[in-house]
Amino acid sequence: MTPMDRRRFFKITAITGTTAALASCGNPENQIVRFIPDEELTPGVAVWKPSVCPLCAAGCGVTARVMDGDAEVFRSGQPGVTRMGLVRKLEGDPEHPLSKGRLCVRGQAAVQVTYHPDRLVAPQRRSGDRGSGQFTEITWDEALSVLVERLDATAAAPAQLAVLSRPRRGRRHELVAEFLRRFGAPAPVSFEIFDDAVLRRANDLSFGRHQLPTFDLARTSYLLNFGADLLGTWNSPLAHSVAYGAMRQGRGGSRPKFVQVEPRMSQTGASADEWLAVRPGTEGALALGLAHVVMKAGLRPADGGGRAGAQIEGWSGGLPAFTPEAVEKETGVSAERIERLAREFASYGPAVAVIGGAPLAQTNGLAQALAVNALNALVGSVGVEGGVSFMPQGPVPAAPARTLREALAAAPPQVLLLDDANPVFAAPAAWKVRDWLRQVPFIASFGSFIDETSALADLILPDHSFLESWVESAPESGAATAVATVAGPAMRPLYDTRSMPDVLLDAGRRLKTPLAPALPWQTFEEMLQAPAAEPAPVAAAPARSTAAAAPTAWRAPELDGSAGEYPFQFMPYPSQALFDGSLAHLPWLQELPDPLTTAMWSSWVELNVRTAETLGIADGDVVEVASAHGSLRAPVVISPGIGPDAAAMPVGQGHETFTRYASGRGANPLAILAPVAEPSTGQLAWAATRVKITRISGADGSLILFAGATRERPDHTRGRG
Amino acid sequence: MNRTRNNPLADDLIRPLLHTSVWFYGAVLVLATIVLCGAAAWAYQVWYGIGVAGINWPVFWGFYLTNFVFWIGISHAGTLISAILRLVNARWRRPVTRCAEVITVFALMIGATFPIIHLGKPWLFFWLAPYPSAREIWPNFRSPLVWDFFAINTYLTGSLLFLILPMIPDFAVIRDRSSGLRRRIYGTLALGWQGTTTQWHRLEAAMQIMAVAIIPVAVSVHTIVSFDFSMAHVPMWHSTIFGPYFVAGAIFSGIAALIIAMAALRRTLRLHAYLHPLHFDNLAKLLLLMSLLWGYFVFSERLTVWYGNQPSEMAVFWATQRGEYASLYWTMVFCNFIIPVGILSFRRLRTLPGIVLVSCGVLVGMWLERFLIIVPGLANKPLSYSWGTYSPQPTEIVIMVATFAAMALLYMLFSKVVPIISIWEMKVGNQPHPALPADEEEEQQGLWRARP
Amino acid sequence: MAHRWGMVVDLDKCTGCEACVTACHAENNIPTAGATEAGRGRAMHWLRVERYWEGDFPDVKVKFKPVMCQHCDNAPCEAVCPTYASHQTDEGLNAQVYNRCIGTRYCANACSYNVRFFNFFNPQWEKPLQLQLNPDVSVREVGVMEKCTFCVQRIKSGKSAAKADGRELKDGDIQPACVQSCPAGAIIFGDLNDHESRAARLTHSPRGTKLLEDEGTEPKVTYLQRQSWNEPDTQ
Amino acid sequence: MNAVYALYDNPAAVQRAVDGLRAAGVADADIQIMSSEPFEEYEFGHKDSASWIHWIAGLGGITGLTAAYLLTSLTQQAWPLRTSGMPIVAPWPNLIVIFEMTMLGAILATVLTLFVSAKLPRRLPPLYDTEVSDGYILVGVQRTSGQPLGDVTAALEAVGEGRVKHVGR
Repeated sequence: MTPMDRRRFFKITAITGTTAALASCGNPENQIVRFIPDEELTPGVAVWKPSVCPLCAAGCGVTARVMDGDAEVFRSGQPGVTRMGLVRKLEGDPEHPLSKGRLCVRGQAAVQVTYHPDRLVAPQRRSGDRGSGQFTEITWDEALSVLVERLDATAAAPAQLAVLSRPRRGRRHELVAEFLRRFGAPAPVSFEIFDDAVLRRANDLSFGRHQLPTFDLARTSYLLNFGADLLGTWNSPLAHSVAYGAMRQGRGGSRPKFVQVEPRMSQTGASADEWLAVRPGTEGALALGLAHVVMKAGLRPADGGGRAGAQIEGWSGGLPAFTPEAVEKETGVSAERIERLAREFASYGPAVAVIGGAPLAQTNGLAQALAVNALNALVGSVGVEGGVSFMPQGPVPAAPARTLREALAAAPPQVLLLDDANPVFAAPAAWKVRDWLRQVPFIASFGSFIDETSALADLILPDHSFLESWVESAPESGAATAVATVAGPAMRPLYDTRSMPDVLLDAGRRLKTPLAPALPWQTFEEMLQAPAAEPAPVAAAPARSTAAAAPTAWRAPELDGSAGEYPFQFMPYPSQALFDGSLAHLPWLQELPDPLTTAMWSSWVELNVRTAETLGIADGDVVEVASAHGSLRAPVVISPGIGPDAAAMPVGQGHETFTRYASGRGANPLAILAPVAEPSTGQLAWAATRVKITRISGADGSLILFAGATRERPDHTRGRG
Repeated sequence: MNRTRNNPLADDLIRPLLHTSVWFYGAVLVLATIVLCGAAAWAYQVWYGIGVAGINWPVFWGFYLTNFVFWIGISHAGTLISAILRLVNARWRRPVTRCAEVITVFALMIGATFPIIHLGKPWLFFWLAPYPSAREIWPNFRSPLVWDFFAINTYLTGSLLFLILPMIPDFAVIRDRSSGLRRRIYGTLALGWQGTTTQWHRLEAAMQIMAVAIIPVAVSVHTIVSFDFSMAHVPMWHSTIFGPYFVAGAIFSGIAALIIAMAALRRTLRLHAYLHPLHFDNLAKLLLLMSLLWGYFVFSERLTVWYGNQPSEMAVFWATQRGEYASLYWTMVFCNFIIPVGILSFRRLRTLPGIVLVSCGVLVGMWLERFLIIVPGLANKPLSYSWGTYSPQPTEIVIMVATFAAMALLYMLFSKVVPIISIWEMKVGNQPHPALPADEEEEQQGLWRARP
Repeated sequence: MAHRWGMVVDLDKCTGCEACVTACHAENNIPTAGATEAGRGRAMHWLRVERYWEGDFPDVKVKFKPVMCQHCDNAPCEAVCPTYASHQTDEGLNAQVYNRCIGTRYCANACSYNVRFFNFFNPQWEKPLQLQLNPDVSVREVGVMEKCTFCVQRIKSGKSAAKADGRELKDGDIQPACVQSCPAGAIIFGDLNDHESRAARLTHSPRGTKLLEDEGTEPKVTYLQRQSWNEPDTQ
Repeated sequence: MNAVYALYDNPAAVQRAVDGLRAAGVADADIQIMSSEPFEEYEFGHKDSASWIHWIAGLGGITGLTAAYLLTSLTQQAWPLRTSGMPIVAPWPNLIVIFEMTMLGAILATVLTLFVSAKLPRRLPPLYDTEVSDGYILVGVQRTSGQPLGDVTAALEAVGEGRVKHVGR
């Protein structure tokens, strides 16, 4: 190749106007390709562009601070450098009804998704054995032709095409569902370990709304929370936290009370005025016990429970089985305390009860949720200021027809498209997702990273990062008004990636037998700009239908494993930083000290102080945690915030393959869970496994704590020493 | 009384300069290798960053500062003791002064390198010096580190002069007794010294003034080193006792170092005729006194903290007394108090091997004392969330070992170029009374007994 | 009158979520230490949320306390610095001048709050993570001490924006990254010399305390203590 | 230049030689005595003693003190940076620097005085004998060329011991 001189360079630039190559100073091995920028930015001046945080289902609006800079990019199969607008920081969008200018810890770190060093820069085709993680870079033309070829081959048996994604709402998912429908394939399979299907089902039964609730924390006077990590990871944590700030200070009158009921102190529980340790899975019994006292004391009549009350067996009779004494036996909460809490809850309204997370991940999850719903209804907190309500919505997208469990029970499809789901990591090993996937002849992933599931793919068609593409969210809760957010790309793509909806649309056009009827949009952007269906006018207060359903009885949870052999109830919980493990690749979040243990870059098992003493375990010692379905090893954090017969462990670490920051780090508690389901929804009861714990060795240094001491005034005074 | 050529004194003392054994070269080689390893370790640290050391958040000072204080402490053996003995005109000082003063100079030089080694950006160490370094800003005279610069600078200058001035007449002796290149070198070093009465008088007067001046400087140096700690609000650092406590500790460790150096010289250079049991016995008594003083300071410090019962201080107190650092703490008490008092209090046990053994223990104990002052306090500051711990890394250990080797190496090389015992001062000492003939008798017989 | 920047942390609102911690990392180009170095005590968090347990199971409580540089009036870190790298600015900020720092680490020892962090190595961002760096904030090299600056770059740009618009700086114009991100609005920043500012008013709240008040450091961060629930008078 | 000297091996003889030279009318300032050690017990050892050297040391100390005071206070005022709420010119810490520089001034002045008044460094003058280093004590008188030294030689020989030597001539 002849070195390009300056004049010729300008000529090419003038002619093509788009891209050109410039040989670096006489060093042919070391060429720097400089792409011509095509956007105007003033150096050093920041521009703010809206976007939507994609990291959890909450769908908070963010603004991205864009400034120009030199980026090493990969475009049209060629690496190079260009000066372009780069997102430097994310902030909450002040105009957004959920985020109100604030942003949570995970949202702050979302920018690292775009700049992750292990992000895929171009389509990949598997070159090694399945699961070996060996891929070769290919062009989009090749990649698309492989995909289309496979889709064409399946056209004869369209039911053999499946899409596996997360249960998120929005137009992207509509598009996928539309594509499948027109292709003739069944509805997408969706999977999320911490999905709230049980609560939606309960709300449907209690209030006729198959939706997550919204809590008016800012105006409530009494918050009674059963196990939901509502300030950390559950539902719409950012919106909850914004409202929580207003609830605590910043309004006149008396300060509201916040009571948290849970077996292991969560970050949310840490902020409570009163913290009640309760036996795991008995939260519903406590709720019913409170309702019993309220009704018995005549503070509220039983029919206040309305439809929600009618869902509970024995409600109209005042729940005779749930006397404080009986509930004390069940839950471990003293009868006097139950009496007191019940009176407080009924007297200092508006009061709101919340349930979410682990209490619902039990075999009795539905009954637990119904109990709390009925309690809310009893004190008249539904649809009122300071109570619980439902966000008005457009027609709620049809619930995915299939859960992953259902799909796993059926024969594997011929072609599987993976979108943002990693069940190999996040589903219990007992589900044998990996074996199932290995039987699928062709898997294509749209992921930006090679994780445990996409490592099994034959083709990877990397999506843009959310900052590089059109994004939208249609949250189901978190604000009193309907919220739908759409934003354009905040920056140009760094690499040869393509927006997943566009790839689907493109593939649809290329099919031998076109989709019928064809999808009406050329691009996802077009779809987003097309007028969306008008939201159906829904009253803020839910309609109370009298549709009768068989009342549900609260029963003690069934746990997997005998109490004799497996003495500890195992409580995995979403990690504040890494959530369900899908964020374990972000270094900022890995190095974030956990709010309660201050651990970074680690896995750990939380054990009660006395339990650890009995087992002869010191902080940092490595133990084996074994269920009937598997075992793992992790260091121990001794905690005063957990009961003596429980063991808690954060989800998030234990990735085999998930970028340099997460691979081979810690242990995955989900892997050893029993495949126990909540019967009404089929949702995994991830808090229903029993384990045994054996000390393996002393500290091996794998537990990295930021804090040096756990108490503010350790006993170091003269008298004690 | 024959004072001239037949007197073996000058011959004995110059002999080491003229004859060198294979052992010497071997030892130099070994020590130089260790020193080079230390230099390489430092280069490695400069290249990769100070993070190769074990310091961390919140223990930002570790081995390097421990060694800094330790070596500055050792430096108190020489000039200070020599100056005091000179002022009180203790006759037995004469063979001791120079070998003591050399320790001061080298220990100070080694000690002063540690604040540079420990810097995050050691290539900018000269910003500590009083000149308008960056943007016309002079150093901050409120910083104890700048006080350190001034104190060490004054003490090093003073000690160096205090050492070198009395060497001039000895250089003249070597000049007159040698030929060729050596004569020219020592001729230059002798600065044209003739030994006129004026010169002798000026020298004696200067030494007298210097002795007076250097004593407060020496006291101030270790006081200021202690200020590095006591000026900061770190639990068990912020204490008014630190000045005298550090000075006493410095003299304590300094005497121990001097005893070890003298014992080594006596053996390797066969100076039995000059370094008498009396010298060791006197120094041992001084060591015992300092051990008792040290014990008194430690007790006062511990008692006030315990009685005061402030939580953050008590955290450090218990960490050292019975926690993480207890084994080091009790080793320190054993080495610095129990052994010295137990052995040196009894005349029968105060033998040369006994004294040397005690001195070695004191060095270990005093090193630990500095470590135990620096690290547990930083590791247990008031906000217990930020408590931490410290473990030294190989780089720090290699550099530390290298400085001990450097001390030995410098000392050996020095004893090869300068008479380690001042010839003229010995002669003066011999003037009125013949020195302790009984001693020499004993020496000849190779016996060592405590003197009555 | 000159500004005097100060901060108020309402512990009653703080949920310990640590949004402020990541926001601080993103805004101030704080290096990520990595697992090995974090395990050796080299993790850097200019702002940390301290957590303390109180009591024992089941009557256990947790206290969260976000701790950042307290920008003390009588900052113990300043005088001990031999090169004036640490000093008090005219606006009451405890400034750390990276170019003048030679890494004695004395300031970090003198600091009662342990809020100073040291660059043990040259910071590294694995490509292309360097693209996330904030161009308004310099990246610190090996051997340099660093700490919370109250987002001095935001103070500067806030002042110049007000000047460009020809208006007075209003309370709330300037928000450090932690203040801006805090979901519960627990952190308030403002000019303590402006008696109308929220920060100035809250500084005098009866709930206000200073961290390690008896050290005499005169911090410019005020902590509003958590309140407890009192049973309301039921008619 | 020419000179004559004698080497004695004991200080008593030296004292006699010095007395003899004085008796012969040689000025004290012209009598040079060189030895490898000071002889404070003899009268000749006290020749040329002076106490003004202490005053010079004190002067040096005052110089150091003034310099330190100016250094600290002027530099602190030149760029008034506030630290730890201390006054810009902070007296207590400055005292430490002032003390150290005072002592340094005194020490340097002392050494300087030594070198100047003892005429060091210098080339070794002709009137010297290496036997001084062997313990002999040299007593000599030096005169400009041509001046006779017979009286001196006689006085030195009158002591009865020692060896008389001539330089120059």
